[in-house]
Amino acid sequence: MEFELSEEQRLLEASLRRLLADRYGFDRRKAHARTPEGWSREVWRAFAELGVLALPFAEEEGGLGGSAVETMLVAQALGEALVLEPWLATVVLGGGFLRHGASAELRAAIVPRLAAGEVLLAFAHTERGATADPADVVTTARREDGGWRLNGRKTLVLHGDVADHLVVTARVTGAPGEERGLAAFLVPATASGLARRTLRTNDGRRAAEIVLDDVAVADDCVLGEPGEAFPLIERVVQEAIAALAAEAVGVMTLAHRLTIDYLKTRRQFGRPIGSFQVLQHRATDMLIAIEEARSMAIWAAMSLDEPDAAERRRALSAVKALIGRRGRFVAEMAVQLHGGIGLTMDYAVGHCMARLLAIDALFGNAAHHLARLADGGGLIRAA
Amino acid sequence: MEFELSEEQRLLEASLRRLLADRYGFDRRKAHARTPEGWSREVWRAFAELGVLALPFAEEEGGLGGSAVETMLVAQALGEALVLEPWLATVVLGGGFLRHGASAELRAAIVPRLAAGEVLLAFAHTERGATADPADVVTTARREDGGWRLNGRKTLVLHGDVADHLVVTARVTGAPGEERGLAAFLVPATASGLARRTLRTNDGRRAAEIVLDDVAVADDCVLGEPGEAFPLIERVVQEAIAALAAEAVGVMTLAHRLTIDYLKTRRQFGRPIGSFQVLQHRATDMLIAIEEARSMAIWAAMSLDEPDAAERRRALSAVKALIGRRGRFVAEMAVQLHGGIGLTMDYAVGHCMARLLAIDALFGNAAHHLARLADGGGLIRAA
Amino acid sequence: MDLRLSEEERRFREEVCAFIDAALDPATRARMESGRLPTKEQWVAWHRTLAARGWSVPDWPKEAGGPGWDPVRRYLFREALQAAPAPQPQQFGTQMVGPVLIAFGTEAQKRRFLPRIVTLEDWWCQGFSEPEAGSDLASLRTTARLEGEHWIVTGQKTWTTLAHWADWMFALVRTDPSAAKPQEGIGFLLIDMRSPGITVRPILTIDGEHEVNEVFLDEVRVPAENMVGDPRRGWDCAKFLLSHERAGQARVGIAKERIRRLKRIAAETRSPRGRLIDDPSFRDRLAAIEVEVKALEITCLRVVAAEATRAGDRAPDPASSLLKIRGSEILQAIATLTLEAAGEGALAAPEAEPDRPSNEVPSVPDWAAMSAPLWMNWRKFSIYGGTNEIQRNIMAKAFLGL
Amino acid sequence: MDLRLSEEERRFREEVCAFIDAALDPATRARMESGRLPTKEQWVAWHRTLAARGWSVPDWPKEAGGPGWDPVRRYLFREALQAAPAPQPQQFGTQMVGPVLIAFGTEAQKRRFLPRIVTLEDWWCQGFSEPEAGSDLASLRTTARLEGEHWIVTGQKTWTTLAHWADWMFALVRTDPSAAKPQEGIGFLLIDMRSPGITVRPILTIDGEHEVNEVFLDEVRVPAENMVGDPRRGWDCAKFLLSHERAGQARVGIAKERIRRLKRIAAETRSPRGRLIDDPSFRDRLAAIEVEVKALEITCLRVVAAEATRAGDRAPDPASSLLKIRGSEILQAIATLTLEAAGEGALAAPEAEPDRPSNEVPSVPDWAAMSAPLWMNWRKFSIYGGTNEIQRNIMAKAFLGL
Repeated sequence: MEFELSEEQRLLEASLRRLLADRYGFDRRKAHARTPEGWSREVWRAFAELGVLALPFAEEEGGLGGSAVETMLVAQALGEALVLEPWLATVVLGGGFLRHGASAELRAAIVPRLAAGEVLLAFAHTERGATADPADVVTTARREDGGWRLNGRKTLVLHGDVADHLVVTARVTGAPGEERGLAAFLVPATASGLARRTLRTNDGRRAAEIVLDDVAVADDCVLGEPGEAFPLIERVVQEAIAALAAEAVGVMTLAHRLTIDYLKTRRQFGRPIGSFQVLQHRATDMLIAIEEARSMAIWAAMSLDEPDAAERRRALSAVKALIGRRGRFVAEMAVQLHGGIGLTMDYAVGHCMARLLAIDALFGNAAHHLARLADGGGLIRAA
Repeated sequence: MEFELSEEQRLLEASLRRLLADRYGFDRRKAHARTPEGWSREVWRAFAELGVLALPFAEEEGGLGGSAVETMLVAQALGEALVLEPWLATVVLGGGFLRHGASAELRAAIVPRLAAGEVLLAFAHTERGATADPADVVTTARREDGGWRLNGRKTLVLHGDVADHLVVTARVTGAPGEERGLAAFLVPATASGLARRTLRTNDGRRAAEIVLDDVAVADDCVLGEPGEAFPLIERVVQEAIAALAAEAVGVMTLAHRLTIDYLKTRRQFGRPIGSFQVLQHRATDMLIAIEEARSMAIWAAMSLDEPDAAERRRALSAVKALIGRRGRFVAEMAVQLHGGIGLTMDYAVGHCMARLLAIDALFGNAAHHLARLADGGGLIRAA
Repeated sequence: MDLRLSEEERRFREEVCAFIDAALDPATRARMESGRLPTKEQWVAWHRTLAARGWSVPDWPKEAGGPGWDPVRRYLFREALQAAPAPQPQQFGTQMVGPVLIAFGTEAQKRRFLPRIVTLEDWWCQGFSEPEAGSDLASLRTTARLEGEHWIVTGQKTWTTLAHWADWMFALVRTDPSAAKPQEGIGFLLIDMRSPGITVRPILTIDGEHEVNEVFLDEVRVPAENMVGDPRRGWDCAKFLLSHERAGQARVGIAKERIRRLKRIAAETRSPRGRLIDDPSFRDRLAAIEVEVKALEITCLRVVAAEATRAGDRAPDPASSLLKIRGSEILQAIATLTLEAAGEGALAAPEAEPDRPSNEVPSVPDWAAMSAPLWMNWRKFSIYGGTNEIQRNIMAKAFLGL
Repeated sequence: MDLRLSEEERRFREEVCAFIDAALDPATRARMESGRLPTKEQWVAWHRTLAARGWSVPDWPKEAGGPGWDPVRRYLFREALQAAPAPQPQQFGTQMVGPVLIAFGTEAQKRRFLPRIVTLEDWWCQGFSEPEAGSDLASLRTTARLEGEHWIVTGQKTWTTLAHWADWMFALVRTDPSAAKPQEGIGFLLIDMRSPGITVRPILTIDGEHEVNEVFLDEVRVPAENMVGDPRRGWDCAKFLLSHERAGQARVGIAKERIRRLKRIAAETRSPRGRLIDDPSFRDRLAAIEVEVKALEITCLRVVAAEATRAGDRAPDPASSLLKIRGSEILQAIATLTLEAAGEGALAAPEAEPDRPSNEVPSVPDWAAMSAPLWMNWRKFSIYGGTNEIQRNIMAKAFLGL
């Protein structure tokens, strides 16, 4: 057992945090949020220059060979600055499919440009009325003329409004909910028959609804094995959950720091409100929640290497359940201790709350994962 | 809607409270608890003299014609003094079967002696491994020689060690869990074939395990309609739940009062611990819980008159669920605010905790009743 | 002692429900049901519908133009509106400044303002909170100095609900900065929102709504006749107002309406265990809240019945103090359960409004899209009007002597 | 950064588990599993079994007779005992007075006492708490005055765990009532429990157990050589002792063992929804606790790994402070779920003890009968060793600067 960060990991974290401190103050973030896309291309280029976008890819493909621990450090730093840029969609989700499911040719064509900040990806998976079960897919892929034809409708595609390529999941055979029969494709956003409509999300970001009307996809854009893509999809979703867990720790840390500052400066009844014991204990409970979340984010990163699929699934469900609940708790407390100001657009705490709710909602919320975990026997074996 | 107590009700409450204040201080109670039976015959006679035992019975039968509201007032006062005497077993449970299920002859034979404190009753219903569903009865009643033969084993019969007569439930037909097929009998404790063994309960009271080995019961000891006794059993259990709810309010009130006293007198770090805001809020949350419990105890008393059986069942389940949870909460807080002393035999708060756990356990705990309520559609209709 | 409604009370409730059912505009009802604030037009129209029936000022005595209802009827009326759901009569006039004027106002003030409250000719807003004085009103900074026949008011109010719709504001202003105690030397002043020197600046909340505002007052001239009562004893008016009608703070009717709605939603929502309503875990959590709502409702009825029997005696009662605390906690618990039911749908911002349809079919149902904004918005219930922490401080002092 | 156990660590754990499995008396295991304290005989026998294997003082360095394990191994060893479940090495000697003697004792004290701790020849108890000094040790009243070669000790200790089994007590005594600060002038004294003037009076707890005592000291003569360190700086010993080994306070192994047991119970218990283990509502609540146990376990491992890498640096870490708080809350939640599973069975007092069978078949299973006593007993986890409220005060000050 070993718990220290390496020198390289420390360096990466420090330089990213420096960049965000310089360029991502809350006022700048507000300006980014007001643009039509809701984020800044300039910041994105700065991420590219720092290597944040190349990080998880193999060195021989133009990446930096970072592990899940590096992704965790990045996600936490991005969370602590409430970063709006499409890192999760492009690097973790899109990049995850490239790393685990793309042919060498496809990777060679996309990864260097992604790392350079020139290509944006998005994960077109969720469908209207679907549960968070990753196999709950109705969209179809039909074999035709030596290629594939996609038909269906995807929604809540994070940053699907700007993505250059979409990872589209579809069903080759079987019924919705079945793990067998799924496939994934990398589809150019400009493909004929693909229409998109921008949606807004409750955390002030953008997503898209995508309609696929007999969209033709060539074989070289297939990700994984058609009909057998479920493990690929599940793995990428698990990596996203691990990243979200770390991001949540960052967001909670920001909410807590702002709260402590407020408790020390805001005065009521002639003294700083931080001198009231009840508020001190609430702030302590926030700290406890954050440390629990931090432990789970670390465990999530470690668990991605777990070879037993059922074990890994249970672990990530446990992580997501805890992160969702503790995130909500920290948001509640931060707002309660701030009073009205914590609920306003002009102050960061409310945005922490909105983001923590969004993180809970993504890829199955706490209730969903708790039920999955419970029905799967829990974490601790009876005998 | 009308919410005041009548003059008579106030008078009853005041005289019972005076009796308890005079005769039932915690040191006296300790002495009663140390006797083999675990309670005081002398106090019981005093209850009889005051009319507490006669209260719910009709005036023409030697009772005082009290309603559910009077029972509520008595139960609350008894709870607030942590009274050990077999009032619930004899007056509410046994008395309930007499009132709702006994023939006029049987009532005439028993009620006056019960009211005088000369006869003790007990409810022999629970069986080993049974759920809290009142129809979960295996014990059989077989028709034979113009009478009945009872066979089976009952446990946790409250004060069954001293009862003169036992109300025994048994099954004439059907399978355990079925509402049809149940019967109830008033059986003398001295009946041939009836054996009993004293048990202790976790709240320091006595109960018994009863073995019925072909016990003969005559027709004039039948309560209700053989085979159709479920509604009778359910009604008496509901009256017991209403009484327990009121008793719980009394116990919680005592725990809270002791806690407030302690907070005002115990000093730490140079000041009374009641000056710490966190402890003030805990004490306030206890008060809130008690007021909620009080409301539910009132609602329980009112709901006993509800003619719709399903509605009444839902109401009493809601009451028991809330009482169980709030009782536990108040116990936890009282002990936490007292520290170690709250966990000792020599101090009343621990006994409040033990009694509140027992009240939760009796006739279906909070989890049981919540599930029953939830599966029955809850309290609020969707449309 | 009888908690059940009398035959007359039951008939009264039926009459109210039937009226609401017949008179409420479906668009207004749909908007209320979605969890949104009604539009100003919807609110005014509904208020006037109630006024035409004689019901827009349910708490006022007959002499002042009210229906003269007892506390039980007032409670039933309010709950029926919540259950519909329909807007309440606009509260700043009917429940706040109106009763203050009835108790403390001059005859001229009553004649001038009360009738316009009844019909919502004037929309009122409340100018109490300031940036440095939320729960701690004693540190109020907005000043009013008398110059001839006018008070000259300068300062800043904040969290002013619907000030952008308001015609008038009732405000606390510091008239005597040299008063011995900080609560003394405060006046209760009526300010025309169209007066020069007033600037209303929206505060957008994180759910995207514009409900509250900052109001800046820069040398605003207010006729001296608009002072209510003694200019140094406005604190009495404020205390009177804040202690008014506690049972309404429990919001039992809203809780019940939300639960009914959530049950309908859960019957149509898929979960890992089939329909959400069939998941015993969800059912237990919902039932636990229903039980708490019932405890709150009975507590409300106790308070209301006590008010009815002891009209004069307003001794504080722990039961009435817990209504606001538990009411807010319960609504927040319902919001959490609804948020969880929405699943990933909670991510999507609402697209169309129920009474203003768009051409697109929204990507997620409106209730799901609204679940996160409402969850966030409802955090306010444990904050405004004195945070739940302050409520507990007050209870510990008043009832426990701690 | 790698949270997983190394191959060596895994082998170590297997070795420990195999030893426990082979060496633990089934009656002792059954008693531990029932939730009861082991008998003194069982505890001593097991402690000596561990001593024979060289494992009875896992935290001690090799020089002092310990195995010289790193923090990871110490953690794994403790968890393996909890999982069995087996008694820990008796903690008052091995984890409390032993480390203090190693750090502060004279050579003579070490030679005299340490070997007897290793083999549990001496049973120790802790004399810190007094009626007026619980969490607030500064108001300690027991006095010790030097008369020639003896300290004369008078006062009262309370909550003294297992004093009735103890041969020795390590006690805080006030040696200098005139010291400037209340923490000064306190000595750390070793007292033979057979000394004249000592009276041990049992405190029965509400679960019917006799675990704690009052200890009265009336002019008890204690040889001066039994003072540990400076007679005025015993506070340093106490602080050292209290900061020792935080990871153990989380009791993760106990939580896991209790959850395993509850799952086995739930598979055999009927509920309104079939077997209790099949009720999704129960399952969700249990799973939620399992998730919290996992978060606590990982936090423990973080603390242990940090101890391992930064042996010298003992800077306080929020992670280590939350272990006791969350550990107690989690065990209490498990106790509640077990209590609920017991249903009406929770009413019955336990009849027989698992290692002392009676002739009667008990009317309810022992686990159900024990559920209420254990629930009550486990309330102590959030009280002793500094209440959770005091833990939170400390955290707010140390980590938040509030």
